[in-house]
Amino acid sequence: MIEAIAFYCMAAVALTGAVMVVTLRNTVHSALALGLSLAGVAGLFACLGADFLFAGQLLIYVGGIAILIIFAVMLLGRASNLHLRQINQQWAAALLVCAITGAGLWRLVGIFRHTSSSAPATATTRSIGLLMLGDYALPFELISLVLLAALLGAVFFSRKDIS
Amino acid sequence: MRMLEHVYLIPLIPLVASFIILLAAPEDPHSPMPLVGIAAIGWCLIQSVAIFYGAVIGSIHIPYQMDWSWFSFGATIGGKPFLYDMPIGVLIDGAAVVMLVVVCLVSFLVQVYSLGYMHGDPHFKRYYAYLSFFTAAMLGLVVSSNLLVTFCCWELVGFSSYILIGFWFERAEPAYAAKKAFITTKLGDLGLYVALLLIFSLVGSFQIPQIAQFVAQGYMPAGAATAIGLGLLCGAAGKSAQFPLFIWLPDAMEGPTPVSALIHAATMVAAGIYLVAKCYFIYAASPIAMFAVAWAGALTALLAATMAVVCYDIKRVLAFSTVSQLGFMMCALGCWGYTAGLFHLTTHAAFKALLFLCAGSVIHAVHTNDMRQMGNLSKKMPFTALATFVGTCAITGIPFLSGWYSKDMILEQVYEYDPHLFFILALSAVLTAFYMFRLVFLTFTGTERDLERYRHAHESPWTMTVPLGILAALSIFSGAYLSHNHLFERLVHFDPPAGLMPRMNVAPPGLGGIVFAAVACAILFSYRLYGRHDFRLAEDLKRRLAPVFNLLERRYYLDDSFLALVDLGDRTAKMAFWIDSEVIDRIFVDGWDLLAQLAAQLGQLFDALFIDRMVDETGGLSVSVGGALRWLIRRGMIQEYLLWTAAVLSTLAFLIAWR
Amino acid sequence: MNILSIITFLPLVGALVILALPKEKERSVQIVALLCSGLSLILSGALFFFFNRQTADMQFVERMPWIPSINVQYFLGVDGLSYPLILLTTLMTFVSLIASLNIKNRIKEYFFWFLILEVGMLGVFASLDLVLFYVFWEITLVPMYFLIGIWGGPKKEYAAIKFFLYTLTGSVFMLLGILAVYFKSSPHTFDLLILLQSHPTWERSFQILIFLAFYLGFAVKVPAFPFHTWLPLAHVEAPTAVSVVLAAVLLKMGVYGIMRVSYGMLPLGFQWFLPYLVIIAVINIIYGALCAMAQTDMKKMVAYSSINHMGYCLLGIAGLTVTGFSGAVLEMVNHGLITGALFLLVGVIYDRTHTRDIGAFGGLAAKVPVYAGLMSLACFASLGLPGLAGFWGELLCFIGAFPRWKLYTGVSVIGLLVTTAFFLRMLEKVFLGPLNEKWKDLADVDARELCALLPLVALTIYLGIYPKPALDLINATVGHMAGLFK
Amino acid sequence: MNLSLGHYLVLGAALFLIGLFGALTRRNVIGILMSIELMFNAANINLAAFNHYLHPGGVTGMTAALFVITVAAAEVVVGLALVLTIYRNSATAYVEDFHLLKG
Repeated sequence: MIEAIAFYCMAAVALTGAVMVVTLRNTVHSALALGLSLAGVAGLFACLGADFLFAGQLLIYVGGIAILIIFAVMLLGRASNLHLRQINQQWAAALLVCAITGAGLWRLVGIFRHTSSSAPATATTRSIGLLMLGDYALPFELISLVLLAALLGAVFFSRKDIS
Repeated sequence: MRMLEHVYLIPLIPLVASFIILLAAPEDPHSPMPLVGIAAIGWCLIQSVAIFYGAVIGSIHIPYQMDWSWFSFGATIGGKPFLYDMPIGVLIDGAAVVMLVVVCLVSFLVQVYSLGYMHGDPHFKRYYAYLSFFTAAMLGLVVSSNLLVTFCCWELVGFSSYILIGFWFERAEPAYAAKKAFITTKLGDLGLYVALLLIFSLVGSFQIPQIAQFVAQGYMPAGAATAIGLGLLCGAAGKSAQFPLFIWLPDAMEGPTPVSALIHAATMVAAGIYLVAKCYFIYAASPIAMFAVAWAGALTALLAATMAVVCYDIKRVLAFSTVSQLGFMMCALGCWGYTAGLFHLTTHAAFKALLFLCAGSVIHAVHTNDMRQMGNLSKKMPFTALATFVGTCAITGIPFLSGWYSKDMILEQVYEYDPHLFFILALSAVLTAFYMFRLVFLTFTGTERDLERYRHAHESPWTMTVPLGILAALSIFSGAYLSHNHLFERLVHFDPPAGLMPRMNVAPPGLGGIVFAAVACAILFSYRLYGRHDFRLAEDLKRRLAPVFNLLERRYYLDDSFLALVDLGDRTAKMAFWIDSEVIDRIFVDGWDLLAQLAAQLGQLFDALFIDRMVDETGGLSVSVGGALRWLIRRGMIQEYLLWTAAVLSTLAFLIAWR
Repeated sequence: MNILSIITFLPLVGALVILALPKEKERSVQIVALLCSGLSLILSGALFFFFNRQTADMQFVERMPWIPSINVQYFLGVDGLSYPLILLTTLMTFVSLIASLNIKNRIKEYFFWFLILEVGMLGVFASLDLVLFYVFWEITLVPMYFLIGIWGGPKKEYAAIKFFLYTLTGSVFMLLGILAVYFKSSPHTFDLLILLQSHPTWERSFQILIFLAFYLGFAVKVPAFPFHTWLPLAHVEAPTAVSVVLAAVLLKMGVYGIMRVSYGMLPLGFQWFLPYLVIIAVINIIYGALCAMAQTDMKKMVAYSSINHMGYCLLGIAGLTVTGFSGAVLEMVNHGLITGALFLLVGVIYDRTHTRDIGAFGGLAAKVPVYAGLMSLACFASLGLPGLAGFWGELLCFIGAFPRWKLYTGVSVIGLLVTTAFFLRMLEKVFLGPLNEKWKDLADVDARELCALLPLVALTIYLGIYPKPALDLINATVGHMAGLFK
Repeated sequence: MNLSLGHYLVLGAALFLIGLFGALTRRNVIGILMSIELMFNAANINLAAFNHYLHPGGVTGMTAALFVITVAAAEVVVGLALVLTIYRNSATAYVEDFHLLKG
């Protein structure tokens, strides 16, 4: 029972945040709402018993990415002018596309409607660590390379003297 | 008999000579190469005369046939497939024997004559190559036993005619005339082509004896025989310049005059007559085709004769006269006068070649074709004048000259078959006398009308006058020789199948006398109009009959009709191309565009309806529609691409999920 | 390694060698290209002496599994239908390569693509497995696209993309057809020889449907009305040698496909389509000739005359007789030679004057007699003068079509007249009449051009006088093909 | 009331759709980036949920989610750097004003 309440709360947080992200005019508010939504997702991870993921989500997403975005928005300054429309003119078509996708997904989700689990949640950190340094060692190394490349790229792009 | 075993060499040797002349030596106005051509045709002439002589004395048995395998292709006749072995071979019958002599003789004389006439022409050598090539093709046409090979040679003589008419291609008129001649004859050849297809689809062979046998055994349906006969007539009308396809022949006079003598008077234009004669068994099986031949010939004879009356160009008068005489021959063939037609062909070859070569001699002397600038030339060139006079008498039918024998034969035959045709031909004969003597009077008698030209006029060199002399002798004596003891008739005759003889009237005695009297009147009338120094009467007559003269000078508007036809063809072509580039191409190229636009319109409509439901107060329909329009036509927008991608993917996902 | 494989893939070897050569060694590139295609020509010519003329079976067969899981084979072989075309392909490619020696820019790529194109064309004619056939068919597309798109005239991009889209659209339908017959046959197979035997079990409606799919693919290539509008543009924009190959070989792929695949594999569908095919043929003949008559651009005129000549082929096929089939094959070969020569000749004058406008010339015969002679010969051959090759193909097509389609054949004979008219008009305007002073320094054909032209001209004359060598190759096969409807 | 896998999946789908809508409609580039982050998160929820329900005791799905988070971080870093650069050059952050892809 308590799990259900937690789930619904977290879900509400995540969805509300998400809706705010795409609808709010002010980009700063949007970015803040993103942080909220990401935190909600983190809560959902916790509900699923993914402790390491929960921590990672909070640290990287809420603590890192969301903040980074807020910084960026503030750096842009004037770009977030509020008098402009923030939604473009193809919203109707986009809505249609979303509806179609939703219909498709609905059907797929229906397959798992009654799949439930009775297994208790266990600590996962150790297993993840073993996996990453064991079977997934190569992807692990590669993703670190990707991160390095992204870092270098970001530094390169944001240099002042680039024209 | 041995002679005939190598008769296939007769067309081949001039062919080889032609290529030797063309390729073996550089272009040179004084090249000795023409002698090769003359030697080749001389050899052919000796052979042909020997064959003719052998056939006359009976030491050579005709018809003689010899075939070689050429190539084979699969064919199906009446549902039965077989491998048709196309033969190439020779078939020497009486007509072919005579034609061989005619072609070789005229060709030989013309080549000798050209030594003088074309002397110093920059393309002297090439001229001889072309002449030899023409002779080869023409001889091939004569001796071939295979109708398809005949057709091939038929086209090749047309091709030689094209290159020879256009020999002086630096001027625009010969180039145009060459093209016109080829296309007009090609128009007739279409009929011939279809006739050949029809023959093969029925008989399964192109061999003339086999086709004849097929007809003789009565397998040939009457309708098919008529169709084939008419098709052949089309081809013959093109080549032999019959109504209404004779328009090319007067223009063909742009070529060198010896060429006109050889190709457009004596030999090639007779090919049509020869073809009809060669396929006479088909006409024998179809009265309708026969009737068409007769009337085409008669009409041509009359129309051409009337046009010659008003013409002042010496070569064109002769051209019209040729057309008219060919009409005589055609008409004779159409009246069961097989022998008469070919007899006239033979005699005509001699005197018409003579007349053309005389005209060439005159043109060589005064450098103009216009008879109004000549006059009194008999003083300057007596030999030419005499030869012309002989030729004129022959063509007019003065008794005991060659033309008299053949023309008399035709008129009698035609009267027996159909008196209406006889009157038309008789009228043409009278007109012939009139315009031929008009030519003689205008050119050689009266006063010199262009002193400058008159002063420069001179008699031609011996290379030109000797052929004239030989031809003049032939024009005088050949008729008598050939009709002596029915020599020609024994050699060249057609035996109609039993029970197919047509109705016959009996020609009244003295028919020839009446015609001759009329001819004599015409000559006197011609003398009255043109024989003396003043032409006031002629001018007066011309003024009174202005509309008629106009009609004749415009050649019955047939040339204009031809031009209109060409114009029509051009317009059709332009229209076809317009359709091609503006309609068909558009349908396929712009079709996709159109489809895309249509889809866009539909999408817009859908959007309008969709948005109509969904739009909030502030948005407003117009803004949304405008927006929809804008996103339909904008380009380069990332989100638009994204949207399309998403749309496709989501649709796919939807389809997969709900399958 | 079978002889056919060697012939087909020799140019590929050449292409790879060229790829390995450095860009600057232009002379070596040209030599390698000529060597490989020349060798291919010699080998295919040598087959002429080993070719069995008595049998309709496939000869020089090579067969091995390629993708066994779906029963695709590497299966090559020739008979009297494909062998003349292979010979034509190797000859025309070699001639075109000689004619391309004056290409100045991006030589390495040019010859590379040209050799790849030859591989594709040879493969189409030699392959007896539908997948292999399709692969080679598509292979020809890419080099052609680049050859037109890079070395072409002012509107080359448009022409190239149009060519590409048209043929691609057509071949997509063909692919559908191939898949359909694969799944229809049991056991599933792409083997053309087996498929040719299995049609009696297929119902008529299926055959009609599949016939249409194949026909779309082939008709674009032929090109049959109304899918022909890519052709004039592609020809006008393509460089000379590419035009030569395009007209001489690529168009033949369409007719070959119709004869080999559509007719042999789907006789009921073919029979159903026959009345339409003959109408299309007549339209091709007359309409193509009329469009050619309206042209002022020499190359475009020749291009439209190709449409006209392909109409004769279609007419011959529609006659459904052995004569018509012989005529169609013979016409393909002859048209290849003659139109190849015509395009080369147009290229010669374009190289010198940079114009192809018929009205821009006049009286050239006095200035360039050899060129004028060759051009006249090619034109007269094309308009069907007896004694030159073009006549026999046309005649056999007409003879073959006449028993079944008397009226249509009679009407299409008009095409001969129109063809005569426009060729003679072109000759008159370009070569006859007074010399246009602008071209008084025009040079006659040089040695390279003569080298390219002489084989074609010689063959045109030889086959015109003596068509037996060509017909002997064809007879047995077409006799067998025509027996299908007995 | 027991929670089933379906609940999580519906949530993930909803989050994904919201993100998709945003990515298609936001005019601001940063808005688009944020929407994409939302979609990543939706995917992560799914991964974690599948792992929990279909493979209890295992951690493969979570590991995958971790990788996704890392990639997302990298993406957002590079994306923001690009936005800043473009903004410095053209003083706009609106997608319509980016015509670099226009032919």
